[in-house]
Amino acid sequence: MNARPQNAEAPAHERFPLKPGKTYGLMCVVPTRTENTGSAAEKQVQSWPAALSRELLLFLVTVVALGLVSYFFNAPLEEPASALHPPNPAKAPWYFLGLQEMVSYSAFWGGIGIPGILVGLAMAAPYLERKRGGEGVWFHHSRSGANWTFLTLMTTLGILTLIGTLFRGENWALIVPW
Amino acid sequence: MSDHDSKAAPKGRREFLTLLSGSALTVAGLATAGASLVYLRPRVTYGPPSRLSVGKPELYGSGSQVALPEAKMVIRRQGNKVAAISTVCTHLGCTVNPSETGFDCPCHGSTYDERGEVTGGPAPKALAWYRCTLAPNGEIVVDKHQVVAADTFLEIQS
Amino acid sequence: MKKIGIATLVAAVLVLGLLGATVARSGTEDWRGWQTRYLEQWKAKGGTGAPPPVEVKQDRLLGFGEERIDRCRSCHVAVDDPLFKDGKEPLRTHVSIAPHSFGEMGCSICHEGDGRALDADLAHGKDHFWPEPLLQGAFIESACARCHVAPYPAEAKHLRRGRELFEKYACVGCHTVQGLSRGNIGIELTDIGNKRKHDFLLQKVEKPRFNVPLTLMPPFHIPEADRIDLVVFLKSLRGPTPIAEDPMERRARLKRFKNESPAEVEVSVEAGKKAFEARGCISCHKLGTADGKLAPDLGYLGLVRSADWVEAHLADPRQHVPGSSMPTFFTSRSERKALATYLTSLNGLTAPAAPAEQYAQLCARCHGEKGGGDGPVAETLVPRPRIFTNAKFFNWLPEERAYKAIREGVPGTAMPPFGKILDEKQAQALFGWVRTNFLGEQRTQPPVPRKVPEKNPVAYSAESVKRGKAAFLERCYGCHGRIGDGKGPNAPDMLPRPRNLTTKLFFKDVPDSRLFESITYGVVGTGMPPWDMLSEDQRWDLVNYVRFLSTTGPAATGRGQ
Amino acid sequence: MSIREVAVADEAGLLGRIYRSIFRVRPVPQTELERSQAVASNFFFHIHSAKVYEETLKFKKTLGLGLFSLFTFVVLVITGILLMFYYVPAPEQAYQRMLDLRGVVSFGTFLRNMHRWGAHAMVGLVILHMMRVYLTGAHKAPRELNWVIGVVLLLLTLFLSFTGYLLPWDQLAYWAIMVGTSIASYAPVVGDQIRFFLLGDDDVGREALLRFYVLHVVVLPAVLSALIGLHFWRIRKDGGLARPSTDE
Repeated sequence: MNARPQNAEAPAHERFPLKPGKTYGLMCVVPTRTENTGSAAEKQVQSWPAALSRELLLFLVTVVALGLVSYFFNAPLEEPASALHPPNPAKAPWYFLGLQEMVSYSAFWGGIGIPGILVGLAMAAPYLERKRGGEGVWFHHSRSGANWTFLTLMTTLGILTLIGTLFRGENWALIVPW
Repeated sequence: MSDHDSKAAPKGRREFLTLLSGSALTVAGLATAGASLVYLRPRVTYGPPSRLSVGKPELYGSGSQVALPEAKMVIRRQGNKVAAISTVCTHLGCTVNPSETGFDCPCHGSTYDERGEVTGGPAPKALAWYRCTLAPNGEIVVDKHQVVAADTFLEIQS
Repeated sequence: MKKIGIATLVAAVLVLGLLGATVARSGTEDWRGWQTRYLEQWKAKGGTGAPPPVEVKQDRLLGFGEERIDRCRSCHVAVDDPLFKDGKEPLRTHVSIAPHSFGEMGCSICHEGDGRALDADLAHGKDHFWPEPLLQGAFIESACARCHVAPYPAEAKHLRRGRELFEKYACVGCHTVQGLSRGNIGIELTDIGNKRKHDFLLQKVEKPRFNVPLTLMPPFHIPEADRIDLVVFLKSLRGPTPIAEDPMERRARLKRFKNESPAEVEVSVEAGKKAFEARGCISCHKLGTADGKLAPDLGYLGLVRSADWVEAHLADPRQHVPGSSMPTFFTSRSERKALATYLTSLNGLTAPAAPAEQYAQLCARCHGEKGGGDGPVAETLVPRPRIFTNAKFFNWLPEERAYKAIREGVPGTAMPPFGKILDEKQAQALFGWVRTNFLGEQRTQPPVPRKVPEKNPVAYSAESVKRGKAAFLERCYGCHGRIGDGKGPNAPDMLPRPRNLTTKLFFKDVPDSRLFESITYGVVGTGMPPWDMLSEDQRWDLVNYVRFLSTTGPAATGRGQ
Repeated sequence: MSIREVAVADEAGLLGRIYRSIFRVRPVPQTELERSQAVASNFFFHIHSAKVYEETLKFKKTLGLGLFSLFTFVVLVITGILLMFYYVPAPEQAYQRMLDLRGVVSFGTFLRNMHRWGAHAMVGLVILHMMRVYLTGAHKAPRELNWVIGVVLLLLTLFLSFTGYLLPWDQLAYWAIMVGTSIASYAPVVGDQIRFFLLGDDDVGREALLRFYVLHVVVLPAVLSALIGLHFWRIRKDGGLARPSTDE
């Protein structure tokens, strides 16, 4: 590029004269501040290192936590599978015990009906809740109705799972585990 | 991630911290890789063992040569001496057959004499002789990991 | 940023520490220690030759059925090293087991446990979940039968004796073991050794009801040494042996059983006596001084039962008493006749004069010395004997029914007719004695007059039975059981036990009016409550349903006391 | 490549040039430009935008649950691949392989523990993550699709954990799958067909083990990984993590 005195008043095409017969593209990142438009300024930071260092930390925490649990507690291994000796009670994995608990009341509704409705509701949730506002804020006051409905459903499922896991003994009878 | 370069001299506390974490993570990564390799190396195998007992010497009559096809070896007894000779062709690993003159390989026509020395064909070296020892219970133990010179016999008292 | 940096450093150090701890732990396994110790002692004891390397020592065994992997010798390194005769476990020479060899047989085929495990507790099957805990002492012999079929080797003394005891205690009467017996009252035991651990079997043989309160199996009073031998034999029953055998031969061998075609014998008292001894009747019954303490005294059978009755009873005890625990032995008709002849020849009893002695001789065995319904054989009897201390019941029971029961017996139960031993007066005196001695009070009030129709106004029909069944399943099954056999979920807690409603012999003599009465007013002194909240028709439907259950149909209608 | 990079590359020797051909920037980026490039030119970091809103970095905003789920999944993939080296999906062998892992394989117990507890943890973390998203209103427009993908990811996680549950072939596994698949058979009309399809037989057995194994190690992880990629890409396209609108 030829260095020559720049005239600040000159039009853009004269400050950066184009050579005829050559194609130009905008191909490099210029180190400068970017400005947000259309909304008030928000502080942005470089992903590296701000976000990535946090992510690395979370990864290490995950590994350490899983490692510690694995170091001190052994995974269960029961007797070899036998189709002839069902354990009493035979239980599904814990995350299905809420279902199993509901199935013990009504086979169809507990196992298929209610879970299906819940999944359907979950998928439809963002489309049903059309009013804007409250994004990114815990328990935003404008969404307390939705939040309470959601929490109630999750707590119910949690309690059912807890009952199925801890409070069901032989023949699926209610027991006290301690 | 926080990969460090030895050329970047640690300046100030932050760099030192980064360097320290980086080294710890590098060591941890290497140790994990090493441990994975240890994990992947089996401590027991389910094939025929390389160190195996072939029974008491009385099983083998003097002057006899008994083939043990599964163990891929022959046990040869001469008087009070016992030896184990491999029947794996040194060319490409086929199993050789004992013959009148020694051993013949069915795959590419290598031939060996009675001592296992190559007499013809593409085989590059002689058949291996394995170390035989007498276990405390009186059985002969052959260790396939220990190859000994030809004509190395185990003396047995009988 | 600084906080995150420090946290990252801490986490990284923790990861390193965790890795270090894991690696360190994997290097401290038991077997390494034992092998190191072995090598030290081996040198001290003057071992010659090349020392064995420190490694997992695995025996891969293909010769006996499925492939087995045993790593026991990783710790028990010295099993075949004669230098360690006085060593301590696990570094100890195994006693001679020639012609077996460790390399060929492995360890777990005899000792069980988990051959694959390298941790002592897991390897010895101490893990609650492991189905084959280590066999020790006499129990090791049960493994001989994995390969050796009966008759077992002479060295396996406990096993051989266990098999004899299996016949001596008449286990063969109830249980099927392919090739040995064909009883069908108890569960099949052909492969019980694969299903149950030996400590469970030991407990079951000692107290059969420890896990199932209503099982028919009575508690045999077997001395401990016999129990152990018996369990050695039971544990040895693992179905077909793993050794290859001609499939057709095996099938033939397993289908055959010891007394497939029972021998015909001469019908005589002598032959009957011989059969009586051979069949192990004394394991349960009493005769003279021999007493199995589980079943009635046969010393005066000729006075209470006919030869035909005895023969029929031997052919199928449950036609007289449903649910009886008396096994059906596979005998020939002539052997049954001989037994009946012998047993009915036992009639040399003359009734003692005093009621107290009569009671001691005739009643105490079932009803108990103190009338508590807990005589030595009471547990085995179905239904259980009456409890004489139950004042409420006996103050309500009409005296005539008691006298009748003594003289004529109670059909469908173990109560025999004592009519040939006690005359009417003696029976009355006996019951009077029972009343004064056990009830502790005289009959205070006469039975309250009750309004009970003579005839069932609801005709016995499919619809009525169906309605009765619906009411039954709603109200009665908790005690009487879903099929009316008296084994409902509440039954184990009740004394007297709920009535078995399927007993034809008992119910054919019970009139509808008595059934109706029991339903309406309950039975005092028992768990049966009054069901007067049911409509009268519903009660009659229930009566009809009981008729249906006991297969007595409408036949007994109208026949009264 | 910026001018400075070219200059650095030219200065370096052959090794330096090989290094520069792989890593475009200096090990520890010094300027904002280099930081942007560190993210934009790295294959693994490319999922990020070069800059993020500082507000969304706060731990209490997200509790890190999405990332915890992801990292647990990463741990599960790694331990799972290692475990595959010793596993045989056949009824006669599966359980014995478990015994071998416990007994004779170096670190076998530890890896199996990690995989097992990791699987439980992931189910829990994904559920918690979902709760976090809902309770902070992060599922609302324009992030509706990403929420739906998230629900699918939750179902996949459950199914992935469920298929893995059978593989040890012990009593716990066998009967849990028996019960779990029986729940599926309550679906009207097609219920029994679904169960038959899933188990490859009328009951849990050899075929079920093989099917669950293939689902567990190939099909489901592949689908899950693809959807995780989509999930992350959508985060960026939907304008980063949810934060209070500055228009208000």
